[in-house]
Amino acid sequence: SSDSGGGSAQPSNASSEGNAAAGDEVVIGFSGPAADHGWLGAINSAAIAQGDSLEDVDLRVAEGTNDANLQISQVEQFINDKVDAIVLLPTDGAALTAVATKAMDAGIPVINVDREFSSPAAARTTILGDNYGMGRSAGEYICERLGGKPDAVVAEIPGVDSLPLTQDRSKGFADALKTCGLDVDNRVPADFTVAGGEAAASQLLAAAPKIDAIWNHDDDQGHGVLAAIDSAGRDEFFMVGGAGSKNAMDLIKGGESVLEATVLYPSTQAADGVRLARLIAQNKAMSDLVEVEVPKRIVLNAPVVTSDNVDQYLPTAFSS
Amino acid sequence: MQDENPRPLLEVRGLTKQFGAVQALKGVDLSVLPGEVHCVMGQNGAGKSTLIKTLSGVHQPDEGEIFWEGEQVGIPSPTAALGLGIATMYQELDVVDGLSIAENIFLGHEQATGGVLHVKKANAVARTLLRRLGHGSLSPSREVGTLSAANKQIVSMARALSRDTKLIIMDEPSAILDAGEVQNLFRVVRELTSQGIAVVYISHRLEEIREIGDRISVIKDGQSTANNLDVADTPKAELIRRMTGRDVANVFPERTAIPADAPVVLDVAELELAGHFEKLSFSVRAGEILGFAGLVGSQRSEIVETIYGARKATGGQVSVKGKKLTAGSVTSAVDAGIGLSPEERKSQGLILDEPIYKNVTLSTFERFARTGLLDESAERRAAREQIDALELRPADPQRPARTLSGGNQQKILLARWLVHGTTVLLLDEPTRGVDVGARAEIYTLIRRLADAGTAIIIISSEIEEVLGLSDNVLVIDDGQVLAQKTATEIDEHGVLDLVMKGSAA
Amino acid sequence: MHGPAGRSLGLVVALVVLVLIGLVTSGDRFTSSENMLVILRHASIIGVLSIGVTFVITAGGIDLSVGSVLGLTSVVGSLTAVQAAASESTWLLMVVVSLLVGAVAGLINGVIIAYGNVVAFIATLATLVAARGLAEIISERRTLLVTNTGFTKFMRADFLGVPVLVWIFALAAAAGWFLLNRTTFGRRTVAIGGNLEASRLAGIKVKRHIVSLYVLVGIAAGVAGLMMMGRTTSGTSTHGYLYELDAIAAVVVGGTLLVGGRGTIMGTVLGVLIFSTLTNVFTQNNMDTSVQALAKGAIIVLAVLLQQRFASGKMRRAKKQPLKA
Amino acid sequence: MHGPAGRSLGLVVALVVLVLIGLVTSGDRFTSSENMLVILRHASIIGVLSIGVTFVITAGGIDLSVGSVLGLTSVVGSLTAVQAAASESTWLLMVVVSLLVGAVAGLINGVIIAYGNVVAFIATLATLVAARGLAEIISERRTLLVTNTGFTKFMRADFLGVPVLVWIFALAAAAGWFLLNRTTFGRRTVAIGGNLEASRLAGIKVKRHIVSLYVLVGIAAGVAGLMMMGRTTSGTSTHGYLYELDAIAAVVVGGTLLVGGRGTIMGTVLGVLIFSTLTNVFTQNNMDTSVQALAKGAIIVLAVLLQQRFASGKMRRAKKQPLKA
Ligand SMILES: Nc1ncnc2c1ncn2[C@@H]1O[C@H](COP(=O)(O)OP(=O)(O)OP(=O)(O)O)[C@@H](O)[C@H]1O
Ligand SMILES: Nc1ncnc2c1ncn2[C@@H]1O[C@H](COP(=O)(O)OP(=O)(O)OP(=O)(O)O)[C@@H](O)[C@H]1O
Ligand SMILES: [Mg+2]
Ligand SMILES: [Mg+2]
Repeated sequence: SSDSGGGSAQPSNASSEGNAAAGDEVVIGFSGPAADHGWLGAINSAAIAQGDSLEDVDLRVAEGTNDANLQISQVEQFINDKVDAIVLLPTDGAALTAVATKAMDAGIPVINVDREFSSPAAARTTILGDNYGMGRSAGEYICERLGGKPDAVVAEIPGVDSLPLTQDRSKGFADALKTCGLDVDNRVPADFTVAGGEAAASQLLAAAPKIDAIWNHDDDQGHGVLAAIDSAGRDEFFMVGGAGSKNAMDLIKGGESVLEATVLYPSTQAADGVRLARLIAQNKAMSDLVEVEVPKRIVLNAPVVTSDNVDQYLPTAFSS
Repeated sequence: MQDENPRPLLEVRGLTKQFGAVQALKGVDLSVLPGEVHCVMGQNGAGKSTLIKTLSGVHQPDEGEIFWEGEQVGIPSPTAALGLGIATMYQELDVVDGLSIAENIFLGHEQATGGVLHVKKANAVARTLLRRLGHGSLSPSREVGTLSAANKQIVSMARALSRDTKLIIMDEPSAILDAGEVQNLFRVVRELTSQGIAVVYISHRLEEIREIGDRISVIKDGQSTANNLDVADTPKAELIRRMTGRDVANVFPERTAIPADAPVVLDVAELELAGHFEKLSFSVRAGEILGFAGLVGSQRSEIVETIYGARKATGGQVSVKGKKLTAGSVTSAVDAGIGLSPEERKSQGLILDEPIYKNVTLSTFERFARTGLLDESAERRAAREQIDALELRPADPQRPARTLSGGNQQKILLARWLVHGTTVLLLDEPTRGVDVGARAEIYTLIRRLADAGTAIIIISSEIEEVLGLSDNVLVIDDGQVLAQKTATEIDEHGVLDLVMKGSAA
Repeated sequence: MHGPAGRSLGLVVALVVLVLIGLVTSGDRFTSSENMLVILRHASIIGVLSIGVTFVITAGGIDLSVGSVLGLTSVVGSLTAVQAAASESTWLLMVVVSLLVGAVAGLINGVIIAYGNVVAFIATLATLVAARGLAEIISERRTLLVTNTGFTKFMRADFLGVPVLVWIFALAAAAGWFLLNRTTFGRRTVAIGGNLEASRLAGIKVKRHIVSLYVLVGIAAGVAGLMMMGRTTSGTSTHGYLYELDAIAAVVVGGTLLVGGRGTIMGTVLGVLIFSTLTNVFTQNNMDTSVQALAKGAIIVLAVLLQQRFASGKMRRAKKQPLKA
Repeated sequence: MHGPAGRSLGLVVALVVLVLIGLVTSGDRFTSSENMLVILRHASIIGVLSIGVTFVITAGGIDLSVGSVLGLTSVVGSLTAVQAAASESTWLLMVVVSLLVGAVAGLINGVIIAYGNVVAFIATLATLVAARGLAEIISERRTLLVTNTGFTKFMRADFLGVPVLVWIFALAAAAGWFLLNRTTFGRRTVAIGGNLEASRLAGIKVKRHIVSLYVLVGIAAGVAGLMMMGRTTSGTSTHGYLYELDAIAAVVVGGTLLVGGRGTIMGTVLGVLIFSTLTNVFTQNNMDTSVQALAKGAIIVLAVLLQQRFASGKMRRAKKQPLKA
């Protein structure tokens, strides 16, 4: 079923102007998790904005949900409605694999965003942030800064602990730290929300009287983390963020904050997914590649943003 | 009872039971013979209900022995009691409102095979039982929540009958029944005893004991003071003395003539409650006691509840001293000076887990308060005054209402309006479950209130009480006033004749 | 049956109105049989859960743990070891294991509530938290794939054109209705909810009955867990997250009294369908999630008001206890 | 006071045990005054919410919307327009606005419940959903930053070495205790929860009182929203997510009866502190979240059992209504 989504005709690898030019009107269904924190809110907003900006796209947005059962029925609805493509950021990749496969079998290309399906046959294209890589980048940055201090105290504030993406991030982080002989001394999970970040950080600071570095997985919860740090009056450490919100980058640029760096995790994945869906549905390809078709898998880079390069990333940062 | 010395069905020796600091039973003996009606008597709080609850497995006695058909037994649960053949009609209604009459009757021993109900069969058997109780017109599928308290009592009775029993315990079954219903009950009791089934019968109405009882045991303050007295040989005065330790003249207080110029305080004009009664008009003057006589289900409760605003009148007008009340507003009634002591003390009257004094001041705590701040010591003082006046036992304002005996709970409701001080007092069954001694006190008190200028309406299922206490009587049937008389003009038979004619018409 | 049916009338009206809105706004797309099956399939899992919950609520209890017990049963049912054993024997082994896990969770709830005298709200809240933690530990927070094709084939199959999941829902509803209305078990459930003390005095073994009620709802959670495994071909601790609220909402909107003493399976089914249809109509109309939330709140209140208007016979009594949650 | 104090004894014991565990496992780090303040600060927001919730539960009601009303008040309070107006006048404007939003939300709940006769569970569930949606719409799902320094300075300040947030909690507890135990308002609340019909027949204006109770808890949510804005220097629709469950759990673990008629502010405060200390002890020991969840479930049940053992005078009654949620 690998080519079922792509159509049989050869895609036209038109110029980028050609891709931008309005084509046949296509209906794209989008379903994602509940926008219960800043990054996901940004993901949603960006996808909707993208849909609005493309004249030939009619974007159907289903209610954001964290319930696999509901999301499955949304995809089923899209299949019934015979949309031209589906952009899916699953609540749980494995749980949505079956229904995504069903869509593919029905000839509707599925663009899998961020959380990967358990079967490659379930998506025409997968566009992912690199969660493991994100953890690695954060760990490598901290190694670089603390490499000479084997007894340095490193703390970690992950997001929702039960999500596989959190596990991947933490694993990447631990692996990178290992290379320079460090490990995570304190780990207090939050929940991606500002309030959760604040609560977790104030507990963490009380539990660890001296810290050298903190990696906080998410800049939105990071706002709360920083509020807690401010309350506690602590500044003996530096902090690395995650995701890359505009607030975070402003602080990095300002240089006054303990927040020294943040690891990018693009909030435009779903918007990219919408663009890719349109191309695929209209049987176009990616103009800037030699390849004649949209690739099967795109893994986005997880660069570290510091005061040195922040200006480069500020324009695309999401304001949480 | 042909046998000279028949073996007792149930024999109880030296039963004691303590609740926290309260010693409810201090050594009670009881011996019940097959086929007899054994009456248990005692004042409010004497321990009658506690005794029967230890026999039906609700409470576990601290000490003492129970013999059933000659063998010593323990009764660890209601299931065990039912298993022995002891069925109980409890003093507090024990029906489930959300279930039908038939479902209530067969609760716990449903008509079923393999767990699957036989609805039709249950209804048929229930109908037979109801007919036996003289209530063939009640539909077995009717929801019990829609029944009056009296009819719920019938359901409870039918439930006891539906069991295969050797002993039926009835804890004040007649308290909410009218004269006709009581006769019905007695008929059934006689039927049971003729089949060799024993009945333990508790009541505060001495005439009933005379009529139905074979033997009497008396409890005072948790102790047996007399056992197995023969009803026929024991004069009423002696019974009262054994129960109370003193002589009580069970007479109604002297009526004092209502002054000719006494103003009308409560005026009811063409009052209507759709589906219950229509165009009802009467008035009560200051110092007058107006009695509502009638049978159960005659809508007397609905009438006073509508006057009080607890039900929203669909027509007509109630005024107090010329001031018109807002229909359906209890607050407006209370502000105008009306008080209601409701029919069902548990569901409508008391906050069971709160102490006595808070129940007494439920409608007056705002008055004791200053700028919203409670004055609990003043509340307690006021409550204590009424506790003393009404001989409420235990005389401890802090005791939760739940732990009081039924009769004493009833006194709390009276105390509430005594503290409040009303110009119009509506009393729906004010002596339900109250013992002889306290009854006399309450009668005196009601009369004293009237003498002080309060207008009073009283409902009682005992016609004798209505007639004895009131100045004027309304004979009511099916929401209609059949007759308005001065109390001395009519007697119990007169009322019953009127009602029978009324319902025949 | 006239009483409950009368009470359900308001819900039927609410559902019909919703369907009409769907019809007007989305036309054939909404009424197509495929779309109806989408609604039903979506409703089926919460539906089975809600039928179980109807029983405990009718008995005056509550179960907040159903959602996380669902997650736990799905995790245990799709463990590698279990699936391996299942592939050596039969996939019914997975069914047995999941139901057993649900039953044990229910047993624990029931014993804590009936014999430990812990209020149901707190006891099942504790189980909610603990079961989620246990599921995470067992699954190592990974999503376990259900690879047993016998199982997935069955659960994802159609029978007479109707998905097996929907059949399970229908069977559960029919069985629940029968159990509640036609058996001594059901009578006693209503009685305990209506007047626990009177039930005890009538000789009902109240504690034992309460335990069996929680076991029943635990088994319902196990069934729902299996359905979820079938639908998502996965087992994870996040399955069933916050389903307890959806289930309770459906039950109470359906007309079962939260204080106990009256329960209606028909009402529960209608309640579940209303919520499921609502979501479907929203998606059909491409409505903004936040606006959806706002509208949903208003519709819940309206549905209940409508239901009350139709159950007018019961209105007076309801009026007297507006606060009793 | 002997009754409630007796009942609270079990909770005090539970708290002491927890502190001992903290002491043994983490030593001085746990008992340091900073750590104690961390526990208290953490407790303060849920604490204020729980005190409000104690009142509605005591009256036999429930409020599921407090968490999302908290979120809504925080969003409205930190709107750019409000902050701009506040910076032109005084930051107290933000306070007034947030409290007003909370009060209005409570008023809506109260009116729907008392005059619409919708059960509190459903009415406030609807508000939960709707308020969250409204907050998302107003905030456009963004986290709004609180930039008014007057406000943040005040909220984040210490007074006599104790954070302002903790002072607010303490004041709310004292005021709540006084209101519940020493005023006619409190008496009415307990009476209505104990027996609504009897209260009505005694002449208490039941409906009006119910409305005022929900307004009260709405205002408490407003105060909690302001505290949250101070603590996180932000307002967002996600603030307060699922706090309703935490608040209800604290209230019920504290000994307030979920069926109404008995409420204890002291118990609620202890309940909140137990949960807050528990989290702290877990973190001090760097415990895995899943294991935490498992332990938390067990500890909730143990705390309640302990409380019951100490409230032995009340045990019989509790026994009779194990199911009544
Ligand atoms: N559960 C309880 N807890 C505490 N005290 C109780 C409890 N039940 C009964 N009592 C006390 O035991 C005593 C006996 O009460 P009981 O109900 O047996 O009286 P009674 O003889 O049935 O009175 P009445 O004629 O008023 O029904 C009373 O003082 C009562 O307050
Ligand atoms: N015609 C009737 N048909 C069926 N049920 C009736 C009828 N009349 C009355 N009832 C039942 O009786 C109740 C009314 O009885 P009500 O309480 O008014 O009688 P009452 O005269 O006040 O009796 P009591 O002396 O017990 O207070 C109603 O709620 C209803 O359940
Ligand atoms: Mg008694
Ligand atoms: Mg009556």
